[in-house]
Amino acid sequence: MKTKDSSNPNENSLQAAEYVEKPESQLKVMWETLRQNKAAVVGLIIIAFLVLIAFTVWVSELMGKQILPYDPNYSDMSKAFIHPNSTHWFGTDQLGRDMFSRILDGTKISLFVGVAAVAISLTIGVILGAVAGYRGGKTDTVIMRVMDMMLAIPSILLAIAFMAALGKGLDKAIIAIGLVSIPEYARIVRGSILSVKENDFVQAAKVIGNKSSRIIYKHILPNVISVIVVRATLGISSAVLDTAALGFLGLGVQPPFAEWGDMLGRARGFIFTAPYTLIFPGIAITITVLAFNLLGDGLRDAIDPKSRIK
Amino acid sequence: MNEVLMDIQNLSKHFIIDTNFFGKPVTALKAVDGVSFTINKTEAFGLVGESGCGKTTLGKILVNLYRPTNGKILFEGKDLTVLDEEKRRSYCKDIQMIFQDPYASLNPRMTIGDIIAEPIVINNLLPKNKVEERVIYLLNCVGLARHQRNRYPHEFSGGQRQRVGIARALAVEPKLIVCDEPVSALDVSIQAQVLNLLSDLKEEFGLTYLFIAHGLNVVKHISDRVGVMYLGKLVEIAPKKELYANPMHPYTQALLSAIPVINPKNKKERIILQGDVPSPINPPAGCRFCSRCFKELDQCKHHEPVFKEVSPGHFVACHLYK
Amino acid sequence: GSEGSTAPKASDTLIYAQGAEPRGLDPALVDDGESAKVMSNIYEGLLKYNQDSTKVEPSLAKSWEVSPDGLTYTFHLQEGVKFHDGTDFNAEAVKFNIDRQLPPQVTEDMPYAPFVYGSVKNVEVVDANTVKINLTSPSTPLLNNLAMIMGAPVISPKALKENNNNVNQVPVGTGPYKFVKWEKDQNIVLVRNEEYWGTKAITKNVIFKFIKDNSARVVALNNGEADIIDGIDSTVVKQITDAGNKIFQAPGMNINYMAYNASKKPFDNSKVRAAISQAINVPELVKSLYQGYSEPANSILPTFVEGYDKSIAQVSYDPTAAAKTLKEAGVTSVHMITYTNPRPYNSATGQSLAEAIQGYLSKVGVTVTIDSFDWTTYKQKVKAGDFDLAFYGWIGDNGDPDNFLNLLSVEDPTMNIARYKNEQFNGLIAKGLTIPAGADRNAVYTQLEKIAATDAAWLPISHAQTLCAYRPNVENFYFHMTGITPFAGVAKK
Amino acid sequence: MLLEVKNLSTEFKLKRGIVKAVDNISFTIDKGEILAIVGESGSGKSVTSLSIMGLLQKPGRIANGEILFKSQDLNKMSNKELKKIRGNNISMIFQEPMTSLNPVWRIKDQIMESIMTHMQISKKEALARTIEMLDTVGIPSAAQRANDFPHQMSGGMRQRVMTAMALACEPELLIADEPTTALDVTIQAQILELLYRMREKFNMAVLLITHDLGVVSEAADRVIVMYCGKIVEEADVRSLFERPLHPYTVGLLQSIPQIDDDSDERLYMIKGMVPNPLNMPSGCAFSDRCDHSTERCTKEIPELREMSGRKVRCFLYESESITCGGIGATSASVGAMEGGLAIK
Amino acid sequence: MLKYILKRILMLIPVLIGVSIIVFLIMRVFSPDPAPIVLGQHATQQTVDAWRQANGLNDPIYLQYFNYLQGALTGDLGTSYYTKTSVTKEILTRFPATIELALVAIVLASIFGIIIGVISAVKKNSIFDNAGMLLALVGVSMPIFWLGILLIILFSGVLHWLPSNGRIDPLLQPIRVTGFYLVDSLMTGNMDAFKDALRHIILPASALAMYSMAIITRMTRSSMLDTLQQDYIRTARAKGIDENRVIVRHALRNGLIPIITVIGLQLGSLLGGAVLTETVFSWPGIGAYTVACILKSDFPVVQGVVLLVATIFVLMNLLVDVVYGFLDPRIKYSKKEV
Ligand SMILES: Nc1ncnc2c1ncn2[C@@H]1O[C@H](COP(=O)(O)OP(=O)(O)OP(=O)(O)O)[C@@H](O)[C@H]1O
Ligand SMILES: Nc1ncnc2c1ncn2[C@@H]1O[C@H](COP(=O)(O)OP(=O)(O)OP(=O)(O)O)[C@@H](O)[C@H]1O
Ligand SMILES: [Mg+2]
Ligand SMILES: [Mg+2]
Repeated sequence: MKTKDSSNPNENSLQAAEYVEKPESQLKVMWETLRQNKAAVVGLIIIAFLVLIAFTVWVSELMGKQILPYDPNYSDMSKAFIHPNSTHWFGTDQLGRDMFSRILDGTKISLFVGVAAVAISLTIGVILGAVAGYRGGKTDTVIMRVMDMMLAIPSILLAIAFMAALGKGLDKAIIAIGLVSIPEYARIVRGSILSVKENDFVQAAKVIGNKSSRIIYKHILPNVISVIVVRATLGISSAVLDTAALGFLGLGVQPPFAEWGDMLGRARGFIFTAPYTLIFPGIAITITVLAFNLLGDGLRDAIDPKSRIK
Repeated sequence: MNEVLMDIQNLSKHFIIDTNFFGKPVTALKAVDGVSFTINKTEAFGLVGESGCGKTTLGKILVNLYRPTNGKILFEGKDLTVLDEEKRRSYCKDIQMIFQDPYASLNPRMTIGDIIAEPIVINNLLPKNKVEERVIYLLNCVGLARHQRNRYPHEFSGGQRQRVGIARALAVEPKLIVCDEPVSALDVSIQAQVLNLLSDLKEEFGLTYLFIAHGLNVVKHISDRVGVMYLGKLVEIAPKKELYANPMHPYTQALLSAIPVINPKNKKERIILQGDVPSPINPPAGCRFCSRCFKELDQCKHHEPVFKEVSPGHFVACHLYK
Repeated sequence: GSEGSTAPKASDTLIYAQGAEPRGLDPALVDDGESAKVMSNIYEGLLKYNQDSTKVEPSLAKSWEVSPDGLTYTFHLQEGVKFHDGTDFNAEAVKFNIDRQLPPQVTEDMPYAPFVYGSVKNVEVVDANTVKINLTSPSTPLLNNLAMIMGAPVISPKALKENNNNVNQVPVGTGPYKFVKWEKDQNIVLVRNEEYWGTKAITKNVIFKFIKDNSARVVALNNGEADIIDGIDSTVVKQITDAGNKIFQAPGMNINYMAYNASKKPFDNSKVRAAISQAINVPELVKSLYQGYSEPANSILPTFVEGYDKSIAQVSYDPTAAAKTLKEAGVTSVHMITYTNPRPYNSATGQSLAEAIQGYLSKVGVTVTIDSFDWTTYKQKVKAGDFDLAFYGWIGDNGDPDNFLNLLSVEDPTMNIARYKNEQFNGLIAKGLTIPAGADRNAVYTQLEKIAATDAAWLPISHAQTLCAYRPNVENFYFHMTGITPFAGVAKK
Repeated sequence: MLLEVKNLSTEFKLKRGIVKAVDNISFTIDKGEILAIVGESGSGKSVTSLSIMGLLQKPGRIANGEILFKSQDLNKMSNKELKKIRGNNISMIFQEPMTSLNPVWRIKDQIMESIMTHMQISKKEALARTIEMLDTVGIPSAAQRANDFPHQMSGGMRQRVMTAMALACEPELLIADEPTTALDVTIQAQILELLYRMREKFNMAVLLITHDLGVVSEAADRVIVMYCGKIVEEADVRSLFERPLHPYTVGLLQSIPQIDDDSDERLYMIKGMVPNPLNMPSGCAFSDRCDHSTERCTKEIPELREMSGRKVRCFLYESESITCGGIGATSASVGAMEGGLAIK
Repeated sequence: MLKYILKRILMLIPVLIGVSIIVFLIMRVFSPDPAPIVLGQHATQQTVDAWRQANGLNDPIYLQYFNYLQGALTGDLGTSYYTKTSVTKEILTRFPATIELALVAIVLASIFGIIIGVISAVKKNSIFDNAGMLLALVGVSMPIFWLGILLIILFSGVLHWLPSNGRIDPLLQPIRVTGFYLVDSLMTGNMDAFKDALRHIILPASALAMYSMAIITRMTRSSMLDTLQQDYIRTARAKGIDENRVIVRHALRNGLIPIITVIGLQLGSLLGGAVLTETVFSWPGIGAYTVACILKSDFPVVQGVVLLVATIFVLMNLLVDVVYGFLDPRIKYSKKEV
C-alpha cells in the first residue's frame, strides 16, 4: 500500500518537528523580536510611563481629585515667573501657574490628540487605500489622484488652513491633523496591498474559491496590518509634533488647557527672562515624540516585511 | 483511448505592458499564444519549457487567475471561458493549483490547519463539526502530523510547506490539479519526498495532473504525456516514452541533451543551443525557435509551422516533418 | 542703479526694529500702527501734534481760522513746499487729497476717511495757498483729526494719479524723509529729504526693520543689529539695561478693557457687572501681568487726555461682596472669549489676561470657560456677540476724549462691544461734539466717565505705556503717544 | 598543489548561538583541476568559498585553519596583499547572475575596473582586452554589447559577462559558486561548456560549487560531498558515481529522477530533513536520516577516513573488513545503480 | 523620455485644479470673513457689505471659483485683500528668500545626512553608528521651532556669534538680481554682503535642515546597509578593488538612488517646515507670510501660494523621477507606474 509508505516520511517529519520551536502566534514572535531591540523597549517604557501619567491625571480629574502638585490651570498672579526650585520644580509661568503640573497635565492632551488624530486618518486612510489597492483601475486612479492633490500641499499649511477655517480647539486640531495625514495612510496601505496581492497565497486563496471581500479581509489585511501598526505608531509621533506646531502658532487648544506647543509658543516672549518655561515643554514634546519613534522603528524591525510577508 | 477531462483550444493570454496616452494598448506580451491540447482523465500531463515561455501563465488561466485573451477551455465538455465570474468560481473547486514557491503560497498569518480547512469552509463542503476531522485526514495524507495543525507556516521547512499546499488543493476533492514546478524550490533530498507523495496521491484519489516543470527529468518521472513549450507556443506533444526515445522537434532534442546525466561514464554528445530565449514581446517571425535552431530551413523564418500529429499521439510543430 | 551708489553707511543710519510690516504707506488706505511710524517720517498733514501732548501745532498750514458757527475752517498754507517727486504743494493738492476721501470718490477700503472727514461737506480752493473746509455739522475734534497720520497727510496728487489712487508701495509726501525701497518682510529704507522746507533731518538714513518676535528684537538690539526697538514688554527690560541699552518709557494713549455683554442676561444687570468687577484685583493683576509697564486704569480715559478727572474710580476690589452678589444672582459660570496674540495695549496677550481673570473669578465661585481666537476670527466672534465677557482695547487716534468715550454710545457692535445703551450717555456724547474745546467741554466728558464707572459697562484694566529701547548712542528719540516716531530730530553719535 | 585548505572552520556568532557553517574541512586543488563541492542548501559550500576569498561578512569569521595559496596563507595576509590576489590570481563567479553585476554600471566599465586594478595598462588597452574577453566567452558583437547595462542582457549573457570579468586577469584559480543554478537547462549547458573551454584555454584550476550532481558528473575531476559543514566524502568523479560510499551520497544519487531511467518505480527518499544548524544532532549529523544508523552514530562523530585514494566519514567503513560487510546492505543498491539507479 | 515628461506635465493640470478646489473650499467656504480686518476698526456693516460685493464675495461659490480660475489662467492671481498689491508680486518678492533657505537647508541636510549615514552603515553597530542614529532620532523628534529658538538663545543670545533674524544687515543689502542674496552678492562682487548673508542663513537653515538631515541619515544608512548586502558588492570585492572604492563607487552610487528620492521629497516638505522656521527667525519668506495670510483670510494670496507650492512639489517629484532615470538605467519611463 502506497499510503502506508508515505506515512514513512510522516513519522520522520514528526521527529524533525521536534526541532521546531513550540507553536507561536505572530504577535508573540513580534513581541519577542521587539524585546530584543533595546531602543524599542526604552520607547515602550517611556510610552507606558506617559500613558500612566496621562491616565492618572485624567482619572483623578474625573473624580475631582487633585493629584498633581498644583492645579495646572490655577493662576496666582503673585507667583508669576518663579524660577525652578524645590516647591515649583519646573518654575511657574507668566500667570503664576506651576509648570511641572502643567507639563504633566499636557501629557494627557498630547497623547489624546496624537492617538485620536491617528485614529481618524487611519480609519479613513485604510479604507481608501484598501479600496484603491484592491479594486485598482478607475477607483484607484480617482482615489489616488485626490490623495496626490492633498499631498501636494505641505501638510502643516493645510492643517493651519483647516484650523483657520474650523477655529481653535482640541477637537478641531484633531480633525485638522487627522485629515491632513489621510493620504499617507492611504498610500501605504495601497502600496502594501499591491505587494501582498502579488503573493502566491492571495492567488491560492482565489483558486480555492474565496470571494474578493473575504480575500481582502482574511488574507490581505492581516498581512498589511503590521505595516499599518508601524505607520500608526510613527504617525502618533508626527501628530504630536503637528499639535505642538499648531499650538506654537497659537492655533492649538483652548486655554487654559496646558498644551505643550501652546506653552512653548507663549514662552517665546520670555526666552531670556524665563528660559525654563521654554525648555521644559520642548523636552516633553521631544521625549514623547522620541518614544513613539523608538517604538515605531522597533516594530518595523520586528515585523521586517522582508522576512515575514515575502 | 482515454476520456478527455479538459480540452484546451487555441488558448492565448496577452499582457498589455504599455498603453498610449489615452489608455489604448500599444505593446502586448504574448505569454501564451494559441495553445491547444487535451488532458485525459487520471493522466499526468507534463509541460516543460524554458523560463518565461508561458507555463505558469497557462496554468493560471486554467484555475481562473487570469482571463484568457482568446480560446476555449472545455472542462468535461463545458466551456469555462464563457461563464461569468460567479459561475466560473463554482468550477474552481474542480481545478486546483499547487504553487511553485512554498514560501510565498501560504498565508503567514494562518495556521496550517486553517489553511487546509479554508477551502472546505468557504465552499460549504462539510458541516462545521466534520471539518476538523477532515483536516486531520488530509494532513495525514500528505504526511504531516495532526498535532502540527496549529502551527504557522514559518515554522515549517519548504518540503513540509509544499505538503500543506498539496493538502489545501486536495481539500476540495478536485478533478484536476495544476502543479506549477512544485519541487523546483526544494532541496534535492526533499524533492523525492514530494514527488513520491504526488504520485501516491494521484493513484489514491484518481487525480489528473497538469505537471509543469522546466527540467525534463522530473517531468519524465511523473508524467504520462509531455508537452514542450517554447515562447508561448506548444512545439511538441507525445507520450512520455515516445518523446524521450524519439524527440522530434529540434528544441526538444536540445532540451533533452542539455540535461546533465549523473553518470560520468556516458558523457554524451551535447547539443549546445546558441543564444537566448527571445523576448515574447517581439517574438521572431515564422518559427519562433528559428533564431536558435541548429536545423533551420529556409522557410522557417517566414512560415510558422503547423502543429500536427506526425505519428499516433505525437504532435510536433516543425517544418522538418511533413 | 542709484541704490548701489547711495548705499547707507552704519554711522549715519538709524535702524528701527518694529514687530510687524506696515500694511502699506498710503495714509488713506491703511489703519495700522506699524504703517503710521514709517509714514510719519514721509508725510505731513496741515497740522501736527505737539511732541509731548495731542495739542495741535502748525505744519503744512501756517495758520487757520474757525468760523463762529464752527462750520468753516480756513487754512493758510506754507509756501514753497515741494513733494518728494518735485511737484508743488498747494491748495489744489490739499483739496485733491481730501476729495479722494469724500463721497463720491471715497472707497470702502479707506478705513479712516469717515472718521477724519466724516463731518466735511466740501473743500474750496481759495487761492494757491489758502484752502477752506466746510462742514455739515460742527465737529470740535476736526483739528485734532487733521494732525493724524491716518487719512490726514497730504500726498503728491501726481503720484496718486500715476499709481491708480494707491501709493501703498510708492509713498510720495513732503516730509523730512524720502522713501527709497521696501524689501518685503525685511525692511523699508528712507533717506533724508535734502530739499525739505523746514529743519532738515539730522540722520541721513532711516531703516525700519521688521522682526516679529519680541525676544528676537531684543537680541537684535543687544547685538547691534538695530538701534531702536519698540513693542517690548516688561520681561525683557532688565536684559536690555544689563546690556547697556536704554529704555524709553512714556504714557500710552490707549485703554485695555474687559467688556460685559450688556445685551444678555445676566450682564444686562449693572449689579452683576459691578460684582464681577469687584472680584478682580486690577492693580495686582496689572502689576504682575505687565510688571509695572502698564498703569492700572482708573478711568476709560488716559490720564493726560482732556476731560480726565482724578476723582473718577472704578468699583473697588472686594471678593467677599462680589461672591455674595454673584451667588444671589445665581451666576456660577460665564463664557469668556479672547484673542491669542499680544496687542499694543496688552503686551501679555488676551489669553493670559483671560486666564488671569479666570483665576480671580474661580475664587468667587464662578467657573469661566475661555474660547480664544486669533485676532481676525476674534473680531467676528465679538461682532456675533455670543459671549458674556470679552476683551478688547482702544488706541486713541487723535487725543480727543470723544474718541474714547463715544465707543460706548455707538450702535455698531464691533465698536461698542459691550452693547451698552444709555440715552443719557448718548445725549452727552452728542453735546460734547458741538462745544468748542475748553473747560465746559471737559466737564461733559468727566460726567460721561463717571456714568461709565458706576454703570460698570466695562472693566477698564490698564493703560499700556509705550516701551521702547535704544542704544546709548541714540539721542533725542521719542515715541509720540499717538504711536508715531518722527526721526527728523534724532541723532546717532 | 595550487591551493591547500587545512582544517578550515568558519563560524557565525548569532544571538541564538554559534553556527559552525564550516567545520574543520581540508582539501587541495591542483593546477588545472576541476574540484566540485556538492551538498544541500546550507551545507557550507558558499561559506567555504567566501572564506578562501576572504570575503566573509560581519558575524562570520574564520575560527581556525589555514588557506594556503601557492604555500602562502591567505588567512594571515593583510587586506592589501589579499586585494592583490583577489580578482587577479583567484577569481570568483557567483550563483546569481541577475544580481551579481552592478546594475548602474556599463558592463565594460565593470570588467575594465578589474583589469585596471590588477594590470598596469592604459584605459584603451583595458577596453580592448575587455572586448576580447567578452568575445572569448561568446558574447556576439562584443564591442557593441560592452556598452550595455546588465539589465539589458539575459541571464545567460550576464553569467558570461561575470565569467569574462573573472577571467580577465587570467587567474590561476576560479571559484564558481553555483554558476548555473539560476539558469535554464539549455543556458546551463552553454555555461558549463564555456567553463570547460576556458579551463582548457587558460589552464586554470576551478573550484566548482553546486548542489546539482548532474553538473558534477559532467564537469568535475574530483568531488567533495559536504553535509552540515563537514566533508562526508571525497573521491574522483568516476569512483564516486560508480560506488558512492557515504549513505548520504548514496541517497542523493538515488533520489534524483534520471533521464535515462525508464522505470516507473517510486523514487528513493532520504527521510527527514536537514537539521537546524543551531541544533545539530550530537553524533553524526546524518544519523537521524540514515537508513544504517546505529546507537553509536547518534553519539559519536565519525572521522573522515582515507580509503583507497578516497575519503569517507562513516562508521560503516571503520575498517576495510567492516566496509565489506557493511556494504552488504548498500551494495545491492550500488550495484543496482550501475544498472540504472533503481532502488526498493 | 521626453514624451514621459510631457505626459507628467500634462498630469499636473488636474492635480493643480484639484489643489485649487481644496484650498478654495477651505478658504472661501469655511474661513472667517476677511472684510473686518481689511476694513479696520472704524468699518461699519455697510462698508463691509460694499467691500464684499466689490470683491465678488457675494457671488455663488462656483462662480467665484470660475472667476478665479479665469484670472489664474490669464496669469492674474488677484490682489491681496490686505496690502492691495498683486499676489504675483507679493509672492515673487518673498519667494527667493524661502527657496534660498530651503536650498541651503537641503544642501546641509544632504551633505551631513549622507556622510553620517554612509559611515554609520559601514561601521554598523559601532559607537559612531549608535551616536549617529541617536542624533537622527532626536532630530526627527524635536519640534523644529523649538530647535530654532534654542539655536537663537545659544548662538545669538548667549554667544553673540550669529544674528538671530532676517536675511541680511539692511546696510549691506545687495542689488536685487535673482533675489537670492548669496547669489546676488557674489554676482555684484559684494563679499561683505555675501558673508553677512551667509551668517544670517546659518541658523535658520540648520534648524530647518535638522529634520531632513535626520531622515536622510536614516535613509542613507538603511539604503547603504541594503546595498552593501547586494551580490554585486561581493562581486566588486572579489575583484580585489579598494574597499573605499567599493563603498563610494559601487555601494553609494546604487544606494544613492532611493536617497535622491528622499531628498527630493524633503525639499517639498522643507517648504512646509519653512512655515515654522521663518516664523521663528523672522525670515522674510513665503512661509511665515502665508500663515499670516491664512489667519487674515487673505484668500487670494493663500490660493496663489498654495498653487505655487503644489506646482513646485509636483515638479520636484517629476525631477526626482527624471534624476532617478539617470541614476538607474533600469528605469524605463514607458513602463513606470505613476
Ligand atoms: N502579470 C503579468 N503581467 C505581464 N507580464 C507577465 C505577467 N505574468 C507573466 N508575464 C510574462 O509572461 C511571460 C510568461 O511568464 P510565465 O510566468 O508564464 O513563464 P514560465 O514559463 O512560468 O516561467 P518560469 O519557468 O520562469 O516560471 C514572461 O515573459 C513573463 O514576464
Ligand atoms: N551571514 C550569515 N549569518 C548567519 N549564518 C550564516 C550566514 N551565512 C551563512 N550562514 C550559515 O552558514 C551555513 C552554510 O551556508 P552556505 O551559504 O555556505 O550554504 P550553501 O551550501 O552555500 O547553501 P546554498 O546551496 O543554499 O547556497 C548555513 O547554515 C547558514 O545558515
Ligand atoms: Mg513559472
Ligand atoms: Mg551557496
